[in-house]
Amino acid sequence: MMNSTQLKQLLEAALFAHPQPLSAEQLQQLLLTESDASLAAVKAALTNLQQDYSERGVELVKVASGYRFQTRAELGQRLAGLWQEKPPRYSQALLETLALIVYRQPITRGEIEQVRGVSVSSNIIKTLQERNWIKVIGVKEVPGRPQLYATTAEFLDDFNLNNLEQLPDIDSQPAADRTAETATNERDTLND
Amino acid sequence: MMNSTQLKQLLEAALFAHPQPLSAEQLQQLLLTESDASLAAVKAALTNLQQDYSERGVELVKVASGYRFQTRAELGQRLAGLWQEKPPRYSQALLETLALIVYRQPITRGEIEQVRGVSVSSNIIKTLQERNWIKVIGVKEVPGRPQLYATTAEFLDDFNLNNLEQLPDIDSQPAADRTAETATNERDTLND
Amino acid sequence: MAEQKSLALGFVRGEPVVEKPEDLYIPPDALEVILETFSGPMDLLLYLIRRQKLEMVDIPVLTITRQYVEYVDMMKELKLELAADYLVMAAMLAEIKSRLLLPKPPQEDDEEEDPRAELVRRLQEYEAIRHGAEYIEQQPQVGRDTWLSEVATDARDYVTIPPPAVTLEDLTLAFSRVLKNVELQAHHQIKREQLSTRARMSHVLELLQHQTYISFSRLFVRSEGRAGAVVSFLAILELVKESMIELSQMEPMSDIHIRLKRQHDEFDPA
Repeated sequence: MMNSTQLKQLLEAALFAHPQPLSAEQLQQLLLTESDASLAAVKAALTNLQQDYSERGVELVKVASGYRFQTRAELGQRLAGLWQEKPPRYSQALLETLALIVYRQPITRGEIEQVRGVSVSSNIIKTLQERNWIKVIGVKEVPGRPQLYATTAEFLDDFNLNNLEQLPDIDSQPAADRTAETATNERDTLND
Repeated sequence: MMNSTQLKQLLEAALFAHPQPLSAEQLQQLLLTESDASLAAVKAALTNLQQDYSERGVELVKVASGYRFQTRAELGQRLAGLWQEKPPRYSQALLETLALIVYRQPITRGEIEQVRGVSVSSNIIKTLQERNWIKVIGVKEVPGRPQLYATTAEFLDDFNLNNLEQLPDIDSQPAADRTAETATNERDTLND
Repeated sequence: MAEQKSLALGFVRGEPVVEKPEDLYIPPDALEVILETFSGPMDLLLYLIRRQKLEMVDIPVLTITRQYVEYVDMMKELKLELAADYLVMAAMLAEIKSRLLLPKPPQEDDEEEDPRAELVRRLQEYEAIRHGAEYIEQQPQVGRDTWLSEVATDARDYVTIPPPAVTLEDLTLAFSRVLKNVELQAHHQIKREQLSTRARMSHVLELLQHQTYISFSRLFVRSEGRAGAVVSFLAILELVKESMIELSQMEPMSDIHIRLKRQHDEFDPA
């Protein structure tokens, strides 16, 4: 049996060194034997580590595919000085396309175009696929059998999300019955 | 002027995120203005950080080109589990070659090639010899004096066998009269 | 809108409607930049509505259509690439407008949908997605706001790749495959000895690696019984036949010696 300090040190080192997030289960399987520490002990150590780093320059966060250490978002602007390259800025068209895939998945290209009122450039889809944010998860059984797009775990990871539900809701619209009332007004106006 | 906690957080984040070591001077130039903190303050903060991490899974060390975080040396062996790969699989050609050596030993490379209908790559023989599963136990007194391969004791150990007789007997040659035919072929070969 | 200095052409829901928004009086090249910032016709339409602080459901289609067409005309003049998509929207707006202007036929069916309803739905959906895009944009992003730790480690030095595992089953399957293959090409034969004979052949050859001669009788071990003797005998015959060993006997009935066959034999050939 490992003592809790040893366990914490091992998990800490693993999470700092590993390039991808690691789940509690992966950490247990890859680093420990049954006799070293239970999964519950691993989870407790992770919570403990999160507290240790709550006031530091890096924090231990849980994203879709597991735990990872990352620099605090508040430091982002200052830290940007470390890199020659500026982070990419995405066009409104790309962000709207991504938003449609995020909020309305699974969705076809035609459906995206329908909402945006404009054709989707292949570059946008290519960029999103290259970033590994979206993937084809099947085809829609309608004429032409268009591909259906959905988001990936990497999208969640890259946007610091555990799951899609963490994004704010966009569907809390005012009641639909206002349309009828307005229609009357409009007709009045036209008669002016 | 940055307070010392802010400064420490910024340096900590930079050193964790930057793939190469950073010197105190680089940190000062890349991240800070003159009014934020002096070089002396940066150096003091780095010393302070080294103390913070003296008992953790990662440590802040000074190497030739600057400071960097690295996993504690004692943990290296355990952490290797993170990069452990699944063993590769052997090719069909290798397995068939091994099977022929097992079931038809002592056998020459030419005989293996004759049965399999393709040449046996030197790599396969080398791999099998490196695993210590086969060895040369003599040469066949035919033109070219080819080496004769047989299995080793280590082969038996690795396959949990006491002796070769424990291997399942696979012989699909049913008709006895085929032996006569074989004998003829064999004699032809010998007369070469 | 109250501080609009342009001439109000009319009033919609108590608000002045101006002929052209102020920002239309800007140099063409700057205008081009502005027009290009619209991500599509829905974006432009939403902008026109929002700029007048109108509720989505209160769209004054006449005004909006006119303004929209003005923008599209400018885009055409500037030969902006997206014009085609904007024209589709212009046509849709024109259609809604004409349906609104038609006198409403008397009918019992009050359920008939407002011609604007579909447009309103589309605008609402588009606006929702705009919000979604904003939320996504605001999320802390790896590589923009946060960076992942890249701590040096010597752990990789300790990684050893285990050699591939082979099971007995892999082996027997491979051998069956070979046999099947051989049967398909009938002219190749593999000999029919039992594995025990082949193993004994290896054993004999191995013994001869360490000593020049072995005595024939040494290969027959009492504890192996009759079966063992048969195996040894078959192995020796096979080795002789495959010219791997040769037998010699000094005089009749004396012990037979086994040695590796040599190419240039100083003995009498058997």
